[in-house]
Parts: sequence; structure tokens; C-alpha cells
Amino acid sequence: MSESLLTVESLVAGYHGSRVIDDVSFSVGPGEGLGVVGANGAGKSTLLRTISGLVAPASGRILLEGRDITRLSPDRIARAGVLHVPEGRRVFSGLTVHENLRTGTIAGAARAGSSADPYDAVLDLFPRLRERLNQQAQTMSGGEQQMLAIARALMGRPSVLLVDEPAMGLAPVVVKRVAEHLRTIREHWGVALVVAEQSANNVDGIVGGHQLLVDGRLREVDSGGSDRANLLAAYRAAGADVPTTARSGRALTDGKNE
Amino acid sequence: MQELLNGVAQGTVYALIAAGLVLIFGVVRVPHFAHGESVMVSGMMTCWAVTSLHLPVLLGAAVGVAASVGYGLFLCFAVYWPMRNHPEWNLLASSLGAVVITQTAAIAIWTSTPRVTPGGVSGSFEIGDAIIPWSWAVLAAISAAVIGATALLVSRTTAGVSMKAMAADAETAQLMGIPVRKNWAIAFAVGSALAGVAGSVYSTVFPVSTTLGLDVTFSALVVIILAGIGSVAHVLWGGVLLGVVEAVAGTVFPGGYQDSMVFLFMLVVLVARPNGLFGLERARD
Amino acid sequence: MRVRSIAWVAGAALAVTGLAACGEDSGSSDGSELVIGEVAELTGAAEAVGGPQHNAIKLAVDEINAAGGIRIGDKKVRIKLRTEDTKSDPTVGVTAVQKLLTKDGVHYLVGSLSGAVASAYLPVIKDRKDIIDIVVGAANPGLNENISVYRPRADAFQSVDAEVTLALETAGELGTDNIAVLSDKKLQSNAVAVPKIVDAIKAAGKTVVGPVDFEMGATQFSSQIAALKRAGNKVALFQGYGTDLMTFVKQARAQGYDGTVVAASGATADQVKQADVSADALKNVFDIGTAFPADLVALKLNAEAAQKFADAYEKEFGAPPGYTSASAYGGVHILAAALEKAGTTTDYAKVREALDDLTVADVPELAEKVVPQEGDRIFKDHQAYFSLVLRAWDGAAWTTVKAIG
Amino acid sequence: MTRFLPWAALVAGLGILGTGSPYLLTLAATSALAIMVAIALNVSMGLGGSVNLGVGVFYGCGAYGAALLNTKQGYSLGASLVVAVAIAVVVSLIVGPLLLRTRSLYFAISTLALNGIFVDIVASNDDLGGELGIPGITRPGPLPFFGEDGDPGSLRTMYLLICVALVAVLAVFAAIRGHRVGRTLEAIREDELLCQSLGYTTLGYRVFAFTVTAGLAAVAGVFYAFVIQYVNPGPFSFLTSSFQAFVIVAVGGAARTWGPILAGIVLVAGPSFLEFSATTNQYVYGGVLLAIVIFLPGGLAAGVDRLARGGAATTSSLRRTLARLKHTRESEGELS
Repeated sequence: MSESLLTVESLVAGYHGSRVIDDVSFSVGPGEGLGVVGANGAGKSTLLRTISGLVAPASGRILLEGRDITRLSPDRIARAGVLHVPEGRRVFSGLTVHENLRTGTIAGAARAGSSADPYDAVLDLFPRLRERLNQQAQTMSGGEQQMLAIARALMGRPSVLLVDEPAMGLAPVVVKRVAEHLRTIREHWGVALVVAEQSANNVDGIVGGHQLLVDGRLREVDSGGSDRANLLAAYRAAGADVPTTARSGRALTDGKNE
Repeated sequence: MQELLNGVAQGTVYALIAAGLVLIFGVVRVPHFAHGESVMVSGMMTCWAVTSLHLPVLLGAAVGVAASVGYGLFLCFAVYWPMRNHPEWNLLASSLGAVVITQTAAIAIWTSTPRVTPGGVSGSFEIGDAIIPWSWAVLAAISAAVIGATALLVSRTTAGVSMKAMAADAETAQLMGIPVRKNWAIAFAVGSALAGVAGSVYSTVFPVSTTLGLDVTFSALVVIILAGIGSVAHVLWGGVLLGVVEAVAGTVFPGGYQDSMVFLFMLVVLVARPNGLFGLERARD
Repeated sequence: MRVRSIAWVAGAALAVTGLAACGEDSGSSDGSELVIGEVAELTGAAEAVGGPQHNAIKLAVDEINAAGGIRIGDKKVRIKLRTEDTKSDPTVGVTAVQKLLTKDGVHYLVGSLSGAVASAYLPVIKDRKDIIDIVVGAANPGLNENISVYRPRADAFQSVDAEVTLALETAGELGTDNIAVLSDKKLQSNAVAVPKIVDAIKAAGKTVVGPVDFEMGATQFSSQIAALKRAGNKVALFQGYGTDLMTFVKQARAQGYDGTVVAASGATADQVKQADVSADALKNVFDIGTAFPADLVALKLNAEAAQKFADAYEKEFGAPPGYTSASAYGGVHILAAALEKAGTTTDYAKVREALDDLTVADVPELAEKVVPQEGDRIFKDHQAYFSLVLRAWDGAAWTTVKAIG
Repeated sequence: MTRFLPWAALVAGLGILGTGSPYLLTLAATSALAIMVAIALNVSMGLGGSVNLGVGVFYGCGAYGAALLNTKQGYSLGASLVVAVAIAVVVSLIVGPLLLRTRSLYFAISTLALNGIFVDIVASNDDLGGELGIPGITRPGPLPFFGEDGDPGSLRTMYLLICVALVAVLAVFAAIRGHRVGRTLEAIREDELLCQSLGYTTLGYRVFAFTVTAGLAAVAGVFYAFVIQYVNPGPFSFLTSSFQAFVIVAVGGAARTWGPILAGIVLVAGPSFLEFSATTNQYVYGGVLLAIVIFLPGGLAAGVDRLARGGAATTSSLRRTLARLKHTRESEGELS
């Protein structure tokens, strides 16, 4: 890996005394991608939320371009250039598409010397949104809302984009389109992408093969392609249940408190 | 007719106070029961500035609004901000504690005699057989204008959009880089300023006393319930509705059930439409 | 573990409180000092009137002590005033009275502005022959039917006749058939006075508009004013406090109601000023009530004592006396005079006898004009009666139009 | 066995107070009533998470019910207790399901409105005494063991009966809290949607909590009528009763059995021992309230707890359970 943009060192975090993620380290550079793959409750969201400051880590460090951002508040982390597209999209209901996009500009405006307003570029990337600028965000389809959530984050001119389960609840066709957009953002905009997904298949095309398997701890998976068998093997190696049963989530998140 | 117009005039003031509370409660989710104290502080300061410092009414009003904003910001950062991660009822309890202290101090300073700021507009005009004092018209006009201006501010400026975003989803707003602390300050400053305008203008027309705070807060809450928490502009209709219901209840039930009728009306609205008459938004738990 | 520790602390706290409190019953004083308990409404709803009442009681006590105390036989006994705040809340009031009786060993009580508070603590003292309670605030009826209670203050009925008479006269002059009654529904005394007023008006063959209720401290009188205007009313009786009268008058005039208003509010000049009511608006507004010091001075009734009290009060507290101040001041002096006359502070039957027999001449400090009862006595059945005056606003002050009765 | 020690301590403390002067008895009795109302509120607010600002309505139902039954029908304390509490429960079963359609602050305000309506009704209705209230409530005679003249005025008897009621109300709270119903209520408080998705009829549980609150508050109300022997609207207004109960729960620690007892001692009984001026008392009250809710977010009970455990952070086992439930549901919902 060339120069590192976002570096996570030995991160430990969780809720109410339980450890959901335990000793996680990785780094990504500009234009690089990282898939975070794991079952529900395995700690994907917690990892992303810890990076963006919503969850206070118990220990470990998070560096952005060498600068320690571990203890910054979420809004300052966003203004530093790490934007988070949260799970479930969470577009601002009651606000129009245009207003949703405007909230994104706040993060970018805070950084001096940034390039021009990305408004047009973002709308060029998502022409569907341009047609619906004055529509209430919550009235749009799931796929459109996902586009809006990504576009909103892009308005903040991120150097790192954290995307939590972009495929959740979307039809396969739409998933494919979202994935294409994300790849464009990584390859042509040079944004570092950290994408959390349950299915390795969804992530491959976006992040370019570099994946982490999360099950509380992270294991690096050298998957040259979308090899599901490899992934399952890795899961077993990590000592976890296969991620199709409900039990795995519980066992992974709360084991220490039983 | 007379009652309706009276109700409208009174209602716009309720709306103005409620609009301030909507900003505070809507944006930062603080059940700010000391909001009425901001109205009281402004009214008393305006009256004091005009009668004791002999300032003109407009300057007196400025003093009142400034005091109200200062009071709101003080509570924001001395009480609520340190408690931002506490459960909602803890915040409610702390706001009630603030009410007790504020009221006690205010009575110690100003006693509890109601007072009117001299120098307001005098005279009246007639619509049909109704006689409307000019001061009421001015009160209603200022209230409506300030609400309108605030609504514009919220919808047209980046700060306004970011406050709407915080109201819709505070966590995601943070993820978009919206500065939480600063928005708390803005919400409290603007919200208390609205209360301040209401207090100072009101004091030139109606008597204000050091004990009116909680009553005012209740009225504002009723307006918010009628209007729904979502929108500053809807609050105007909620306020007017409350004013009219109050006036009509006072006419139909002269025997003293006026307050009950207002509360009953509100309960019916709440039970029938738990998110307010005009509410678009789901009330979050 | 957790629950237990809290419970221990709770239990221990209770036990300590209990132990601490057990040993606290203080006996009465050594004879050179008489402890008088004051039941005061210093905070809460009745604070506005309760404060000036408390001030006047303090003033009277200070005066008596400055003169060396109450003369009991050949000794002078100083008064120690113990004040308990009831927060205008009956529950707190009962506890406050119990505290005064038990902890401070009090046998003499003064004060009680709130009718509700007085009603609530009445069961505590009503059968106690060793307690004397001088009520100088609460005007609700029945209080003084109890052996322990004396009321040197006008009760709810005393101004009713004068008000109704004036209203009927005015209605006659204006040739109008209806008289409106506005009533503060929060005042206990109105619950008994208003029905009486209504009956009296009806008995005189006039119709009654209302009673139209309002609430103490209301900022808006629109619906009440509208009701009056709808009825084409020209004469209104206003049963409420001075601050509310001012609010009503100001708004009524602005909304085109120009009828005559007869009130029993005890409004002060300060209240007129604070409410910013013009002299024009106060034209045809009359207030009937027990005479204020200023009235007595104007009418040359009891003028010297009244002036002395008003001056002393203003000097001490920087404001003119309030609604019940003069009664409170007089009440303390009445008690002191009775104690002197009885020559004892511990023979309560004798003190009661002295109170029953007390004449107006016995209490030169009275800052009100008491109407002497049989044998020049102050009390009849534990109730005192007062000269009333009719007041009107002259642009700068309430001036006495005439004395009534 | 040690489980019962705190209860023994409570009974012993109340017993010691019972030997005190009439003042102490009155103070302890009125404080105990305020604490009872707070414990009642703690069922819906602490366990159920519904901030009921109208608990004064049911306190008032009990008091007015008892006052009317006693003065008009000659009912004894026991009979009044049964009938007046039944009235409050019926009222709560009627209004509860309606008001509980609302949530969080909306619920708080609608109950506050209910309180306003109640006070307006009793204050305006002459049959209910109006502003004059209802005087002349007759206390029961002294308990037999006091003998003929052992307890003039029956104050000590009333105090003892109130203590019994207080311990009983506290026991009811503790029982609910320890029971499955209480735990379900707490789960509903933390995440109602989750509980619904797990198959619980959450409205039923919330109505149950609302009704228990009403019934227990009415018990306190009945004793109020008999100890004060006079009822009027004031003591049942939002500011006097509901406000106070809410503050006691918030300061003591929501959902904590012993919280209201601690807070009641500090906030209700405590000020009587302070010889400050009335105004200073108000400042102290407000200041203590603020300080506790700001610095002890879990209330006094949690603060004492932390002291006892040497400053270790408290972790709610409930939160962990919920976090686990949540994960279970998500996993089930999305993977199966």
C-alpha cells in the first residue's frame, strides 16, 4: 500500500462495557478501497461508528493523514474529511433533496483550500437526483435514498468515505448501480472507501478485492475474486459460527457478559 | 367577532413563544420548561429599563431581548449542555429546577406585582362592531412578522438547514459535519430571542409578572402539540387556534371552565392525532 | 449488594432524623420572652399580599420590643417572633403550625393570609383552649366560630352591603336594569360573598350578569369584557384583588366598555402605576374597603395612629403598606393589649376574656377604624368590624370620597 | 435473610419517628405521603418510562373521594380506602388507554393537561367543595393499644397507619420491579418497538403501570384527607403534587426502590430542618435539585450506590440484555 490516508491501530470499542470490536488494525490510501464483511452484529457498524466518532473507543488510535482524530467529536471528524453514509441511509426526512445535499456542504466548507463546490459534479454523477431536487427526501425509493445519502456525503468533499451496508434492502439491479457509483467515486474521484457489507460479493467490485472479515476481531482475507468458499473457510478459522444463524450475532457481541 | 379577533391577537403571541420553543425542543431535544422564564425575564427587564432607566420603549425592548438571550444561553451551557447525554426526564427536572431558582430570584428583585411597560401604542380601531386596540394589532403584527422571518431564516440559510437536519436526525447531522455545540447555541439564542421579543412587546400591552413563566410554557407546549413539532410556520396556526379556542371557551363557558376547555381540546387533538393537527413528522421517543 | 447499601443509608438517615428530632422539644421560654408564632404566606400563590402582611407584623413586634416589651404585671416581656412560611400550601401550613406549637412551644399565633391554609390548620387548634390565634388575613367565614380564633380583620361579608347599595344607586341613576358581578374564582371569600351579592341584587329587582369568573393574575379579560358588552351592562361589581382590577379596567376601557365599576379590591397607588392605567380609564371606578391609613388621615379618623403606622412602614420597607398590612399591625397590638390587660401570658382563659372585653380605647395603635361593638368592644363573637370608605382615583392617589357606616 | 434488613431499618426508622412530637409526626406523615405519591409515579415513570405529570389527579381522586365519603356518607377510613381507590383505578382505566396513545413529551403534556382539568373541575364544582374545599373529615379513633387518652386527636394513630401504607406501597413497587412484569416494563421503556416485535402487547403493560400508579397515588390521597382533615384543590395541582412527585423520582433515581425515600428525606422533610429564610429555602431547593440531576444522572440512589462500590461505573444489566435482544432480532429479521 502506498501512502496511508486513514490508519486504524489496535482499535477496541463496544457498548456498555462489552467489547464489540477487539484489536482491529488496518489502513487505506487515496483511491483505495476496503471491504468490511461480516454477519449482522459482528461489529461492522460499530467499527465504522467508532471511526466516525459516534462510539468512543476503549483503546487504540485512528489517524487521518497522520493526524490523530481518535478523540474528536463526530462533526469535527466529518469536517476533517471522513464522511459516513450510515446504515439505513438516514436521509433527513422533512427536508427536500436539495436541502439534504446542502447539509453535506457544511463539512467541506470547513476545510480551507478545498476545490470548487462539488454540487454540479455530484448531480452529474447522480442525474436522478437532479430531477428531484425539490422532492421531500423520505418520499423517494430506497435506491434513490441511498444515492442521496452517498451524494450528501460527497458534498462534504470527503477524502475517506465510510459506507455502511449500501445494499441493504435494495433490489439486485439497484445494488449493482450503487456499486458502480461507489467504484466511480473511488477510482475517478480518488476517495478512499471503507464499505461494510454482509455479502462479500457485493463489495468486491467496489473496493477492488481488498477485504477484511469482521467477527469482533478483523482478519485480512486475501481474496483475489469473489470466492465465497474462501470466506466461509475464513469464518471457521476465526472460530465463529457461519453467519446464517441468529446465534452468531449474539455470541460475537455479548460473549463476555454471559 | 370581538372574541375571535381577541383570540387571534393573543394567539400570535402564543405562537411566537412556541416558535422559540420549537427551535429549542425540535433541534436539540431539550424539554426547556424554563422557556417561559425567558419571556418573563425579557418583560421585566423591558419594564425596568423603561421605568427606571427612562429608556425609550424600543431600546427597552432591546434590553429585554438581550437579557432573554443571555438567560437562554446561560442555561444552555451551564445546565443543559453538560447533561446532553442524560435521559430526557433528567433534563426536564433540571429545567424545573431552573424555573424555581429563576422565579425566586425574580420575585426577590421585582416582587410579584404585575406590571405594564408604559409607552406602548394607544388608541383603537373598529372592525364591524368589534373594537381592537392598536396595541393589539401591533403585537399581532410584530409576532407574525418575527415568526415569518424565523421561518425564512430556517428554510433559506445554511444554519437553518443544518438545524432542520439536526431536528430530523441529530446523529446523522453530526456525521455530515454539522457542529452540534454551535447549533445548540444558535437554537437557544434564536429561541430565547423569540421569547424575548414576545415578552417585551407583550409587556407593553398586557401585565407581566414574575410568576407567569410556567403558565406561558404550558401555553407554548399546547401550541406545539396542536401544530406538531416539525415546523416553525405551522406554529402560527397552532397559536391562533389556541387563542381562538380560549376566547370561544371563555364565551361559551363563563363559569370558569375556560382552562379546562383548552386542555380538553388539546387532549382530544392529541388522542385523535397523536402527532399534532398539522404534524407531518412522527414524534420520536 | 447495591440495593442493600442504599437501603442502609435510607434507614440510617430516617433513624438519625428521628433521634435528632426526639430531643428537640423546647419548653417555653423563661418568662422574660414570649414566643409568638407567625403563620406566613411568604412564597407561593399568596406571596404578593403575604409579604406586606408579614412586614407589618414584624413592624408591630419591633415597636413593642423597642418600648421594652409587653407589660405583664410589673415585668416587661419581650416578644420573640417565630415566622414559618406555608408556601401558600395547606399541607405545608399544617406542618408549620405543628412546628410552631411543638418545637417553639408557641401558644399565640398571628397571620394566616390564605383561607385554604387557615382551613387546613384549623383542626389542629380548634379544640385547644391553650392557643390563641389572631387571624389578620384570611376572610373566609366560620374561622372565628372557634374558641381559639380571633379575627381583627374584615370578613368576606363586611363590604357586601355597601357595594350592592352603591351599585344599585348607580344603576338607578343610569336607568339600567342589569348589574354585572365579576368574581375571582380563586378567592375563598368569594365563594360565600358572591352568592350573597347576587341575591341582594336580585332582591332589589335587578338582573345579574354573571357571575363572570376570572382567575387571580389573569392577563386577559377579553371574554369577561365581551360578556359585559353583550349584555349592554353599565354597572359592574368587581370582587378581586387590586392588580386584577387594574388589568380589567385598562383592557375594558381599551375595548370600549365604559360602565361604572364598583370594587372591593384594596387597590394601591403602586398597583395603578405598575399597571400603567390612565386616570381617564379610572374614571367611574370606585373601590370600597376598610379604610387605609391615608383614608383615615383624610377623614381625620384615628388620623395620628394611622399616619404614624404608614410612615413607619414606608420608612422600614420602602413601600406603602399593602392590602392587609394595617390589620396585621393592629392584630399584634390587640394581642399585646389583651395580654397586658390580662396580666398573664399563661392563663389563656384570662387572655381570651381580656380579648373579649378589649375596647377600642385599649389599643391606641390601631391604624384602622374599628366600629365599636356593644360596650365599645373591638370583638363581637371573635370578629371585629371596620369602617369602610369609598375611594376614587384622582390622578395621583386613591382619595377618599366618603366614609361608609 | 439480609434482604429484609433494609426493610427492618425502614420500619425501625419510622418507629423511632413515631415517638416524636406532633410536629415530627405531622412532618413525617406529610413527607411520607409525598413519598408515596412519588413511589406510585415511579411505577409508570421509573419502570415504564412514561413521565406522568398528572399523578396529582389520582392523589386528588383518593383525597376527594375519601373526603366526600367520610363527610357525606360517614364512611370510615377503611371503607373510604377501598371505594376511593377503586374510583381512581376506574378513572385511570378510562383515561389511561386514551392518553397512552401518546408518547414521551406528548404524554407528559397530556397528563399535565389532565391535572389542569381535574383541578378546574373540583375548584368550580360546589358539590365538590369548590375553592372552599371540604372540611370536617373525621379521623378514626385511636388504635386500641394507645388506651383511652393515649393519642388525643389520633395523630399518632394516623401516623402509624400512614407508615403501614408507605411500607405496603413500597413493597408493591419492589414486588412489581422484581417480577417479570416489572422487567418487561423496563424493557418497554428502553425499546418499545423491540418489545412489540418480540410479541409483547406493550399498550397493555403501559396501561397496567398507569393504573398501578393511579391506585397507589389514591391510597396516599385517602390518607391525606384523613390526616389533614380538609381537602381543597390547591394540594392536587400540578405545581404542588405532580411536580413534586416527578422531582422526587428524578432526584431519587428512576426505577430505584429506595430512591424516592432518599429524595423525599432530602427534598420534602429536609428543608423543615433548615432555618433559612423562605427565599433562601427556595434557592436551596432549586440548587440541590439541579446539582443532583446534573452530577448524579442516576439520582441519589445511584450516587449512594457508586459510593458503596468505591466509584466503579455502574452498568445496567438491562441495557446489555436489550443490546443482545436487539442483535437477535436483527439477525433473525435479516438473515433468516
